[in-house]
Amino acid sequence: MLKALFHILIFPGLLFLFIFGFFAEYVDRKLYARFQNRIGPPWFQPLADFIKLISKQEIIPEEADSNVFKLMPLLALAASSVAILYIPILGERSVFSFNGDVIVVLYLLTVPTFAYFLGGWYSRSVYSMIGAVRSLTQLFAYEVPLFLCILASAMLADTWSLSGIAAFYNQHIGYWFCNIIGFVVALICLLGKLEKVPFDIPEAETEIVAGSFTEYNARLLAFIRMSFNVEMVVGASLLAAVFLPFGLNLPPAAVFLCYLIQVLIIIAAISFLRTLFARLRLDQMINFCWKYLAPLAFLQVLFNLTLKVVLPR
Amino acid sequence: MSEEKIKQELEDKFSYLKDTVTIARKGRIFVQVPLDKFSEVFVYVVKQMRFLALSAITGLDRGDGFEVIYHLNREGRVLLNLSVRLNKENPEVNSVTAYCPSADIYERELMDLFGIKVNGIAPGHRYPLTDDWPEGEYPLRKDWKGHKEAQNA
Amino acid sequence: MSRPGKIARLLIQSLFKKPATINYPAKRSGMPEGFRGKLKFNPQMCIGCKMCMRDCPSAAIEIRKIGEKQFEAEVNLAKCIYCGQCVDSCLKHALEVTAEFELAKLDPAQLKVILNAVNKDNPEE
Amino acid sequence: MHDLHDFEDVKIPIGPQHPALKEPESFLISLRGEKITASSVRLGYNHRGIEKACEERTYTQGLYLIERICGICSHSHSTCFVQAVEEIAGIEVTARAKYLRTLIGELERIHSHLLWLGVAGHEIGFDTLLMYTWRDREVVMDLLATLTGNRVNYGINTVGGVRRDISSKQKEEVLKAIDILEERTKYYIDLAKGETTLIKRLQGVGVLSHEDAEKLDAVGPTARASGIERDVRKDDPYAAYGELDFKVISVNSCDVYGRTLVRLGELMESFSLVRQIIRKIPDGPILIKSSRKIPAGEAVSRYEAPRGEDLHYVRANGTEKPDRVKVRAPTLANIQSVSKMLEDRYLADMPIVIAAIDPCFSCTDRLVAIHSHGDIPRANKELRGYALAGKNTIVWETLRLKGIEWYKNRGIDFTSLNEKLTKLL
Repeated sequence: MLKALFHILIFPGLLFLFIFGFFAEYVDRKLYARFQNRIGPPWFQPLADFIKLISKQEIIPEEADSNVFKLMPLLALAASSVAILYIPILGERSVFSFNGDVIVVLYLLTVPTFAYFLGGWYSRSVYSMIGAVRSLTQLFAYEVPLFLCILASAMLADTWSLSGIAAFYNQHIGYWFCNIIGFVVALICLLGKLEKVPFDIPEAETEIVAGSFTEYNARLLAFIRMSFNVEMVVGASLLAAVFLPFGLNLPPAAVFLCYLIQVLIIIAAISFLRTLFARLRLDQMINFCWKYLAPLAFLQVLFNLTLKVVLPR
Repeated sequence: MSEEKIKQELEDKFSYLKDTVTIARKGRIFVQVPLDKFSEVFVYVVKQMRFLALSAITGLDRGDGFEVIYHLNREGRVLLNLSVRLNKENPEVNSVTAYCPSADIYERELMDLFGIKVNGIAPGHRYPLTDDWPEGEYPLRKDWKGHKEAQNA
Repeated sequence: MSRPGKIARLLIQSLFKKPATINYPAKRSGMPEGFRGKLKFNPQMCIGCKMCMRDCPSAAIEIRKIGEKQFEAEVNLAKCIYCGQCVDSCLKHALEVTAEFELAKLDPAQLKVILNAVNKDNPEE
Repeated sequence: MHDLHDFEDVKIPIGPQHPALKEPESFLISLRGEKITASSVRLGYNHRGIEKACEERTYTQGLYLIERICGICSHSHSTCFVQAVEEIAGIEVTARAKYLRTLIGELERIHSHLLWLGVAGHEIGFDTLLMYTWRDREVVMDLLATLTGNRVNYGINTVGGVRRDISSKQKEEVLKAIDILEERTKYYIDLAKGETTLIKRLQGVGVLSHEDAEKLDAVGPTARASGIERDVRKDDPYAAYGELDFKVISVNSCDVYGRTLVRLGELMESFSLVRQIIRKIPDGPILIKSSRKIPAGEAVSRYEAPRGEDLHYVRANGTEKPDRVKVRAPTLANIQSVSKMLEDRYLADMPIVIAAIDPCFSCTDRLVAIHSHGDIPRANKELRGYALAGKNTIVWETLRLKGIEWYKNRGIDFTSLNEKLTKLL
């Protein structure tokens, strides 16, 4: 029991996610600033923002349904932190793993988006309703390609458990290259899930104030920003586990270092893409996803299927 | 179409404008128009003489009455200023939004700041004063020195 | 032909270039020397004609007589718009403009500054 | 249960306080899904009574007030006003003063267009463009600070001429700065032509056809992007524009993308204009002494501000205070065409369409409740002014104390810190 508590609270659980989440946000904001030729925030900025938000006075909108309004940020934070337990961080074995935990992790990563939708819809302000509806429509655009890419590499590894996938790719390094399309498409879809610039339509600051988070403030806003950080860490480590399975059988310290490096590479890629593009309109984003990302994902699935038949076991 | 030709054409077309057309400098013509003949002159100037662009409408409080100046220009080169005098008691002028739709916001400004009644203007937000501005107070009139209650407060 | 991400090369370059911004309170870039900042007053030259008070657009300067041929200038830094009109209107060049622009104070009373730069080097306020 | 068909349009108030609009104006947008079905504009939030105030100030004081109508195009308003006053007084400004005014006018156009380019980038979510354009804008801002003594409100104009001269060292600085800016603007031009996401967000957005622009009297880049070749510098030359040669940039793509290209083209024109001015500036005095009283008369002066044609009407009555000052800022003329541009666009396009006319509402509105003089003790006039407005406005000090007290009954006591702070300062 104690070991499980340790896993949930300390190592791959909340404490690790909080610290790594803040660090990931710092790296993201610092790189974003350096790409724009600016100095960027000091290392403790995310922590300082969190503490400032926690100490602020909390205001709940009158017409908002206060229970739903208060519950949603916590639900989002809980869902995204639980997903880390199924992702292999130290070596090939994740904390809990069973055949099929890929689906669970992907499902847990979708729960926050629904939480933001409900939070936005129930805060009854015009801006947050529009923002909430937008985050749902955007969900349908990037969800399908993301699932297809991850399931494609699962199909090649012939197992539905993340640890199994990581182990398979660790033994057959050569197969890694055939998943390169899937990796790129999944990275772009992760941008959509984390609502980063080309797809940050729900939270479009210049159109609808702050989208579904317009009415959130103080503690609740702190939890929402924390759940975004955790989602970034979880999404990045999911992609790292599925698509970048290097050095899993080295001594534990080296493995953890490899994991950190992989996640930071993915976060650097995210912040580079975030600096690169202008925000797309919702209709442009949807037909971009269905015209380019979904076909590429299907191509990846077909490629993996043919590969599975051709290659010896 | 130089200023002299414009002046000549105006004076031929409207006899009562005989001595009121003055050319201040290159590209500036000032015309005094009697109130009752105003719409006739205005339509002629906009339609026939192609002064299509209405740059602005200026309101003036001359102490003994009001004056409204319509600044019209043609392809930006020559600026024709038609000015019309209104009496002090109930200053009234017809809206020109039928010929220049952009005049709408300038006329609202006349109504708010001078209290000049513009008949024929479409209903809409008032500009530039706030909705809770006390009735009957027109800031740009010479006799307006501040809010009534400020005086006796 | 247009392609997405055309700005990529510039981003990579600026990753290795020195950032264009500085940490302001720690490092200060200062203003060019012709900058119009806080006023400087030289009581010897002033003859108390109050031309500057008349021309000041925001009634920020006040000249007071404190003795025989002795005047002091009180400038309200909050009201002053740093346009330098008083410097031009002063016939005796008693007023000058310095480049000092960081004049914020917490207590508004301290914004009313009495300038009587008795001698050039230490204008005590 | 009413079916979806007659689902009444959602009405969204945008502004007067809204992150997209740096300025206070309010649009009421009615939406069906993502499509804008109707929009109406409400202005007047930032009206500061400059026209009435000018009537109570002398010409020299009024000049500094007129200059502060707008933070970005301050030189446009002050030059326009001064030219009208000089026309009434019959003062012929020296050639060197005219060239200096044109120089500062063009430098202001450069910094205003660069600023707009950054804001446009921000409105479509392309913050990188904002950061880079505003970094390059610092070059021209520092240049203006050295030439005129202030980054924004230059105060270079006065009735009868200009207050500061330009030294030869400063001329080199200007030429060096222009070379840097030209090279940066060339980069932005081929970026605007090449970056797909930028083009996708700007093309076909906020369409204003040639006839509509003509009918609604659009001015400046908004009109020139719809194919109307109208520029006050060419049609009704003032200051030194008569002796300088430059092209009027106009495109007939009638959309926000066209306005971007027009503004970028004008940037390039301004660089060549500044070089011509530095080359051809004659020597001679820069100021003519003129009496403080301006003879009776009236004049209308026009100026090509970065946003369009700016018109000032001044009437003098022989005293040293103007009898009437009328300012029609370019944005007031362009605002009529915004609701035309917004028709059946997406909500996402709304900020960039409004930003495309580069609205400067501090120019457009110029009146607010005026403190009346008379018996109110001069000392707390500001407080009286606020009380007049009828709203019980919180004074800054009470807000601070309220904050400290709020934290105190949550167990965090700042009072000792507060004493230390006030002692310190």
